[in-house]
Amino acid sequence: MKSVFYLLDTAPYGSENAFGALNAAAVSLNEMDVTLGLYGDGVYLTIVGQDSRKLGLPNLEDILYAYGELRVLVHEPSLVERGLFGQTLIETIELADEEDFFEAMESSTYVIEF
Amino acid sequence: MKSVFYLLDTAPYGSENAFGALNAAAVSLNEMDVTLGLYGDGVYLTIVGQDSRKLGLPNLEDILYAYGELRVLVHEPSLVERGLFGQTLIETIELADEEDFFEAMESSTYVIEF
Amino acid sequence: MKQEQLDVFLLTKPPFSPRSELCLKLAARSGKARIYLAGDGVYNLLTGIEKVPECDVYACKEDLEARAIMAGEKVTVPDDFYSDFIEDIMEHCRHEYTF
Amino acid sequence: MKQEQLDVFLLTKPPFSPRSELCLKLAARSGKARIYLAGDGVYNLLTGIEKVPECDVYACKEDLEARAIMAGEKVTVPDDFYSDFIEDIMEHCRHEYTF
Amino acid sequence: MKTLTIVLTDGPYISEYAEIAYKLTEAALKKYKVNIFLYLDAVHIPKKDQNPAFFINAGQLFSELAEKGAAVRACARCAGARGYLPEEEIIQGSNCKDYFPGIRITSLYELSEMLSMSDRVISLSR
Amino acid sequence: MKTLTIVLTDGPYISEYAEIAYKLTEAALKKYKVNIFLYLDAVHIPKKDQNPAFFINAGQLFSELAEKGAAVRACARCAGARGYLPEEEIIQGSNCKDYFPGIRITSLYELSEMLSMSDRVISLSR
Repeated sequence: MKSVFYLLDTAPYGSENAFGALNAAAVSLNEMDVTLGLYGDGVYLTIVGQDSRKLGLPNLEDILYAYGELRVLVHEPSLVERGLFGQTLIETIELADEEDFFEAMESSTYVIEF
Repeated sequence: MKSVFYLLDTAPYGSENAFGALNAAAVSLNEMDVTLGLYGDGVYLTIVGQDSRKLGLPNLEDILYAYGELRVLVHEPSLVERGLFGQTLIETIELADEEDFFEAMESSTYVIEF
Repeated sequence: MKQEQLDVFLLTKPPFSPRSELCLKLAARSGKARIYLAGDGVYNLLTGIEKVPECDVYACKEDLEARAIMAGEKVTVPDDFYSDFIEDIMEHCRHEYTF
Repeated sequence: MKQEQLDVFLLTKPPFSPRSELCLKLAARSGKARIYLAGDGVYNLLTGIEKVPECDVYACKEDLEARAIMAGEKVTVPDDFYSDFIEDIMEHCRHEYTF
Repeated sequence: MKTLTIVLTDGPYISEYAEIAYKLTEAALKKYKVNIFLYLDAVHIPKKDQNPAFFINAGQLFSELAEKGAAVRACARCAGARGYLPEEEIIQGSNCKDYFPGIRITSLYELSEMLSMSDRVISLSR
Repeated sequence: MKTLTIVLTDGPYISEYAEIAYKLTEAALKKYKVNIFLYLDAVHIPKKDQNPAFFINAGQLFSELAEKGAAVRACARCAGARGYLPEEEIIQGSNCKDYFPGIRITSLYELSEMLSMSDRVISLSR
């Protein structure tokens, strides 16, 4: 089976990229091995308790839960650098050190960036 | 007289920002004191010998020459960091250390970013 | 009179972006800065922006909620973030910057 | 057979952008990388990208000319940059990345 | 009355700036005159027919601001490049048939004009 | 025949990616099948009436690619939000009256389809 690695390195809500990456990842779940790789500012997506109703934007945390079968791989150094280690993070994510994160990219058929 | 400081921190040609900043700066030359501040990736605009004909894009170096009365202030640390110190730079630019660059921003009525 | 010396910053970029770093440098130089965090700017609370000396930090409630970011004690979360910001830049400040 | 082990990178971002840094890290891990520089990617020649070990660097002529960047001796400037790149990614590489 | 000018360079949805500009303008209009200059990709904001299933219609928001008194203008060079062409006739406050009411395409010199008449300027760009 | 898919997320002019994608596709079409998926702001690329005074008409370039055999598709969600609405009728290869010929609005599932039929994928985004 082909595998696709969506690399998201922009913060959620400030741009449409995170929503776009989630939707793109979701439509391939039945046909391919899909990984959403959170890198750089993309790691902000992992914080628990997002409530975007007052912004009139879709709740990206809810979307993550809705696609429970989506593998979400988080680049741990990005997370640490951004001060997220003390935060409660979404449980279904998978933390990866740089080596493992890069290996997941290298072993995917395609890497697509947002 | 009011003064406006256009801060350009993106590289020329890869995005429309540099062209946009130059045009915006140009139209105010008669009414205000205008400074184009090149910071970060914006400093690439200063390299001599640009020839964008084959890309089908306007030559930004020519536009800089055409608006000779535009003050172009270049953040020297950005330039050094990007390896531009050995390059031949456009003569009409003004190099500024960080202190002078920030002072120029602080003494302007408006700062507009591209 | 002292009020007039205020510098106001609207920061909408996350930490480490070149614009955020520039904002922090200018705020540190100001002597009396007020930083308004909106959009992705609220992520700067995770990296301690409220500890910049001589600098008051305000954060937008809706943006905090969307991003699940807590504002610490030193951070003001106004009822009407945008009205307060507008009032500050139109009436009470020496210089205004947006990053 | 060895040909098949090639990793090909298309880099269109200037130095220090998070994407460029990621590209360089992956290229350094590759063991046999070919980096194609297009658009603002050619600015990486100013910061010595051609010195990455076990890595061949190609640059797009039109993009070099527009930006007034010289390609050093170690850099290949193909007559038909995009055809060469396409041939490489479609026929000769293990993995392809775009940054 | 003091005047605030907002300069935008991003299109709708891709970034949050159209919405932030809306909130800033709404707050400012209570006491001040507001100009909005749509530059580069921001000329997409007033496009008609937007039908976002998950976001708030940005064109409608800006049309509402124009109705409340904000002067919303789009750069002619940027608009023309992107397929928004000005016409001679002004219908419902707009000179572009692809735009929401109240929003006009003007020369870039209008930006300079706005700046020289302003007390404060805010620019929002990625 | 091998297949290349290109995913774009930026609109025309603001970035160079539409033009780079054009050059990649032109080169690839000589030997391969090419799919282009227009996502997020890239759905602005095929808009009719573009009249750039200083750049090359991006809509025309992509229409040309479609004519040469590339499958150029725009995401329905992104297009709808931005005011490009699909119609039932397909005229000159397009189901959107605001789009250049040969370019169609489709569901995002088409991206997944393209990926599963491809040998290589290139994504260009800011």
